[in-house]
Amino acid sequence: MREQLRPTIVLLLICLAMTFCLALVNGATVDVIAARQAADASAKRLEVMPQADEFTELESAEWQSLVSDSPVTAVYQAKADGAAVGYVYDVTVDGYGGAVSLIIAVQADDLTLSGVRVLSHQETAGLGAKIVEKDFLDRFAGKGGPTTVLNVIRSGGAAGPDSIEAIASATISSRAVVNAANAALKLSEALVNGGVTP
Amino acid sequence: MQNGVKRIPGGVHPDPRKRTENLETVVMPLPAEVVLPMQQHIGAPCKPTVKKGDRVLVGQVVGAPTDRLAVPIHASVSGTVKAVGPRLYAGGRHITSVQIESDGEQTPDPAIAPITTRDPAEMIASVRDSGIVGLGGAGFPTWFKLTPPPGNTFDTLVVNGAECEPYITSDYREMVEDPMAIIRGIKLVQLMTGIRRVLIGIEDNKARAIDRLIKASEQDPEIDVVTVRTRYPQGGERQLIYAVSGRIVPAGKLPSAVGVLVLSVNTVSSITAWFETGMPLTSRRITCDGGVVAKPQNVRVPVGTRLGDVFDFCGGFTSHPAKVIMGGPMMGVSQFSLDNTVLKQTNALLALAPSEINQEAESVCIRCSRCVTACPMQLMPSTMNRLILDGKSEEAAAVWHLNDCIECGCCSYVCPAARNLVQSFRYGKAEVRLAERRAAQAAAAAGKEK
Amino acid sequence: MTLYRTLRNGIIDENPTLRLVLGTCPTLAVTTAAINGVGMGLATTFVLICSNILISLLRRVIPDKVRIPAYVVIIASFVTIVQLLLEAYVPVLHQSLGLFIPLIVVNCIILGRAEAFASKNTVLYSAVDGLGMGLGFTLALIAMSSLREIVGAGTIFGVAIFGQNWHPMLMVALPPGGFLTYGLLIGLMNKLQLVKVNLKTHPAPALEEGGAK
Amino acid sequence: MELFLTAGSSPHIKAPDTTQSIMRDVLIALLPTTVAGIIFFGLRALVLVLVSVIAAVAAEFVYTKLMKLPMTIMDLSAAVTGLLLALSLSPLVPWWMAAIGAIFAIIIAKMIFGGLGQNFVNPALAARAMMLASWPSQMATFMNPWPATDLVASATPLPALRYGAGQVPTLFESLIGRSSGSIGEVSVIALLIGLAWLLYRRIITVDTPLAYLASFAFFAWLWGQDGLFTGNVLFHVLNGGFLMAAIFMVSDYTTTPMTRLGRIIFGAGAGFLTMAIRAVGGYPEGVTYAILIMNCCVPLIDRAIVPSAFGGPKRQKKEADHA
Repeated sequence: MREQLRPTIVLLLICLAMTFCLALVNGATVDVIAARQAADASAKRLEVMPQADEFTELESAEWQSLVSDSPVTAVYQAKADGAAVGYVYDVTVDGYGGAVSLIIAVQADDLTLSGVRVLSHQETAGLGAKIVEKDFLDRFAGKGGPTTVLNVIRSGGAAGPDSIEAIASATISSRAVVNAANAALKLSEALVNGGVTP
Repeated sequence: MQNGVKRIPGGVHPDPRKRTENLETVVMPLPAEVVLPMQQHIGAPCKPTVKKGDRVLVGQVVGAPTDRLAVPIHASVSGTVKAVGPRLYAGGRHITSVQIESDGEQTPDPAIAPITTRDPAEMIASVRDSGIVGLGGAGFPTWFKLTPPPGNTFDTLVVNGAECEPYITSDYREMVEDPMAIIRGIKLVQLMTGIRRVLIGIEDNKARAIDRLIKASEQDPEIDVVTVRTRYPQGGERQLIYAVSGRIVPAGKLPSAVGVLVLSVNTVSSITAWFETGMPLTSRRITCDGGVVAKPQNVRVPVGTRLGDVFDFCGGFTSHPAKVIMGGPMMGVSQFSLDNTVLKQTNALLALAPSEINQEAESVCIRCSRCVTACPMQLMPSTMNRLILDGKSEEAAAVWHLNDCIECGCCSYVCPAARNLVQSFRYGKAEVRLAERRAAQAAAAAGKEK
Repeated sequence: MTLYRTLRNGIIDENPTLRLVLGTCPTLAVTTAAINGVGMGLATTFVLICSNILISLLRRVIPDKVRIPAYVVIIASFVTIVQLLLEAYVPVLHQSLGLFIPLIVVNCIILGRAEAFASKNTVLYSAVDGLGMGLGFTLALIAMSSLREIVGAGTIFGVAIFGQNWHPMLMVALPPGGFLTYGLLIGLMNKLQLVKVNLKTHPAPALEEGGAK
Repeated sequence: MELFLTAGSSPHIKAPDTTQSIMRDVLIALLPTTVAGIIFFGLRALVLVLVSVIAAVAAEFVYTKLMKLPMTIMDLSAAVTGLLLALSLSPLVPWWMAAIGAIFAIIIAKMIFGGLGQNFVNPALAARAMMLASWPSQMATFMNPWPATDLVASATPLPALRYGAGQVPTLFESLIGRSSGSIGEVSVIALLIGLAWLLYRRIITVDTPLAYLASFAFFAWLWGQDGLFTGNVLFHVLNGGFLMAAIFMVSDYTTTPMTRLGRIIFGAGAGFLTMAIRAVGGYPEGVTYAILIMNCCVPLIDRAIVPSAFGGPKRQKKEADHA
């Protein structure tokens, strides 16, 4: 009996001691982490919509009925000095190597794209991974407008007003970003028309 | 005449270089002395029956067989025994030899008389006394071959006239010069063994020999001349049997397993000579050729003649030979000294120029698989070579059939990397034999302990 | 064994990555950029030292029967601590190492050293062993990740070092390149070690009696 | 007594072919294709060929010197690897990429495994795969052959067929080499001249290429653009790297099985994989990966197939069935 008991008790004590240590560390870091995460998120939203100073998240019930099958996962209203200036969306689409998460901002007045940022992706290094580069993302700024659907053209192809030139040899990854932008544009139009005034 | 029924697998086609094929056989003048090693056959060595100073006559027995298989050795010249003692031969073995100084008379043994018996058993026994062995190469005693092993019967005699090795034409000259002797010999063999059907296999590049033998066998419906493709090793027993009859000798078995007896043309005509004259095998035809031989030709020489004497008779060397070979260039044994002597089974003596022999250094295997294609036994030479060099000879034998290798040399011949393939197989086989012997000894020892 | 030998053992002679071929999963996965190599290496070193010390301290207390669960609990706790600290104070590294930090728990180097060394040696030696093994791991990761970053991305610690006309060999940054680089490094290490062994343990053989000269 | 101490084990003679002469014949067989490539793509093709061959030979030279191994560059196998690599590249690939590729082929794919005869994958194809993974856009940009006016081609025939972008060449254009592609794969006629030379000189046997062709043609027909059994077999055979691979890659000695049956299995497998990648894989061209995958299977194939000796048990049974 004692032979069974001793190992059990020792293991239990070790577990308790380690749990106590973990609780201490967690207590010391939990606020820091939360604050940092919040700051990170708003910093990213600020990046795509620099003129805003306040972001409020919309209840999902407010927008989910407007569009079906949207890759949008969250919608934020952007305000500057209390006046609404646009929407910022969290979007997740399928890329070449898996899910691509983006933040996309749309201006409320003319429904054009204000900015696109990639949060996370698993695209091929050196090819699809180039979707995070400024050079590519800057191609989206100012595009869009009511009822516009952006299309993808091959690298080096002739560009129209509503077309985004793909990254060389990474058409699928490029198309993923464009799909995300189109989803954001479509939802913005629905939000404006649906009376959810920014 | 008919064409061969099957194409043998594998094989190679070396340059035939048969420069002596149209030259009449020349009888060489008597050498001053001959040396007769007591082992010129498969089986135990003979025991000398003469001592120094004895006078011997042509055809007299000088070596008596000591086991069931062996055949006697006869004096090939008349004269005086100069010495009896061990001599070093190619292969590194010392063999007791009888050295006879010729008196130039060539007096035959008075006991010699034609063999008159026609009783099969007595005939076969007399073939043993003739000292005849397979004259193609290995020297298997002929009388032993004539009796099928228990459980087997012969139904076909295959006469081997393929002679597929380069240079050699001694069988060819036999067929061209005295085809009737071969036919008469075949009939003697038929008498001894009761075989009816006879197939004479000849390669298709020997048109004259084919022609002569067809004419000679016109009266005998049981004898067929079969033309086979010119390809080395067409003259190998298994290969020839397959080519002329379509029968496959099972791996590890003798031709008798499929009812076939194989004799070379020279062996058959020696049987004729024995029965018609009673003179044992004391001389034979050999092809003396090679790039540095001044006068290549076929010569009839007494068994036991020094190699140097044969070469001298053929005009000597025009330059230093790179290799002296007894037998053909594919399977012959290279000789270290011209003092070695012509044996019963010697069919050729070659003195080759450097340009004629392989002098390339071994390089790495490039897995071209030419050896696999060339192997007439359908083995995997490169795989076995790798295993043997890795010390895994037993795996090579157990999985890759190393022991079925007939050592024809086709793999080494075609290898672009000049790898010593067949050479390694000889080594590997020896290793396997050694391992088996050790295992048997260990088993025996273990048995004793119990 | 001196303290110096213990330290050197981890870094060179029994380098966990290049000689013992342990911890290959993080080695292959995180070495796409030099900074990841440094981060992963140091995080592992921290866990290794802490767990070695604690296990060495408790080596007479922990019963043999439950030693593996006890080690795992200790290691897992330290890993979680590292993860929380990184997330709070070095979020950049936390993001890039992300998934691989929890995997330190099952990194066989740590459990291996706990079992093979810390459970049998004093606290000081265990700490030094942890430091040596950790540094060995870190150095190997730095070597490999620098190589892969320079060749595969044309940068080192994110700084471009080649001109505009250079197109880096992407493959080296991709998984197959990871295996290839790892193999080459192990091969190189073996080659160097082999030379050393030959000189040290096999001096010119003395001639046996009657041997040919 | 005069002694001949160069005595040795039989056989004493050897066929004239050597490793070097075989490699020389392969180089000769590649000559028409190389010349055609240089005519169609001009000086840049010549530069790539020279750089690749020189880099391959130099890499082997330096490696053997450094590792103190016997010098092997004279067996010409490094030159063959360098040339094969150059011929499998787009003429627009920068010269230094070809050089790195050739060095990779020799050092990583060949010498590290022990050199000629020991490498388990085809060095030229391994290098090509490495380059495809490293520089995908450069490796996938092709040019139109002389005398076309626009230099950079929009697409090679295979993507043209698969994605419907660009011009699909006519059969005649494929035959003489008027479509875009790698230096060595555009002229079918030049490749066939090379094949004829290899067969005439008995450097290769026809079994592997035929097995590859048969299996590839079947699956090309099976996996058609418009459903099963609608494929354009001739188009798939004549375009892309198939023919070059069928002649020069699947017949590579070192990386293909030793037995005829093994080689047929190898060819059939490679044919299936090539078409599988072309039809449903991530790339328009499947030759490189298909052959590399089959290369890896060669040790297994060679181990699995133990031919029965002449007169061995299996063989006897077979003959009995015939009779």
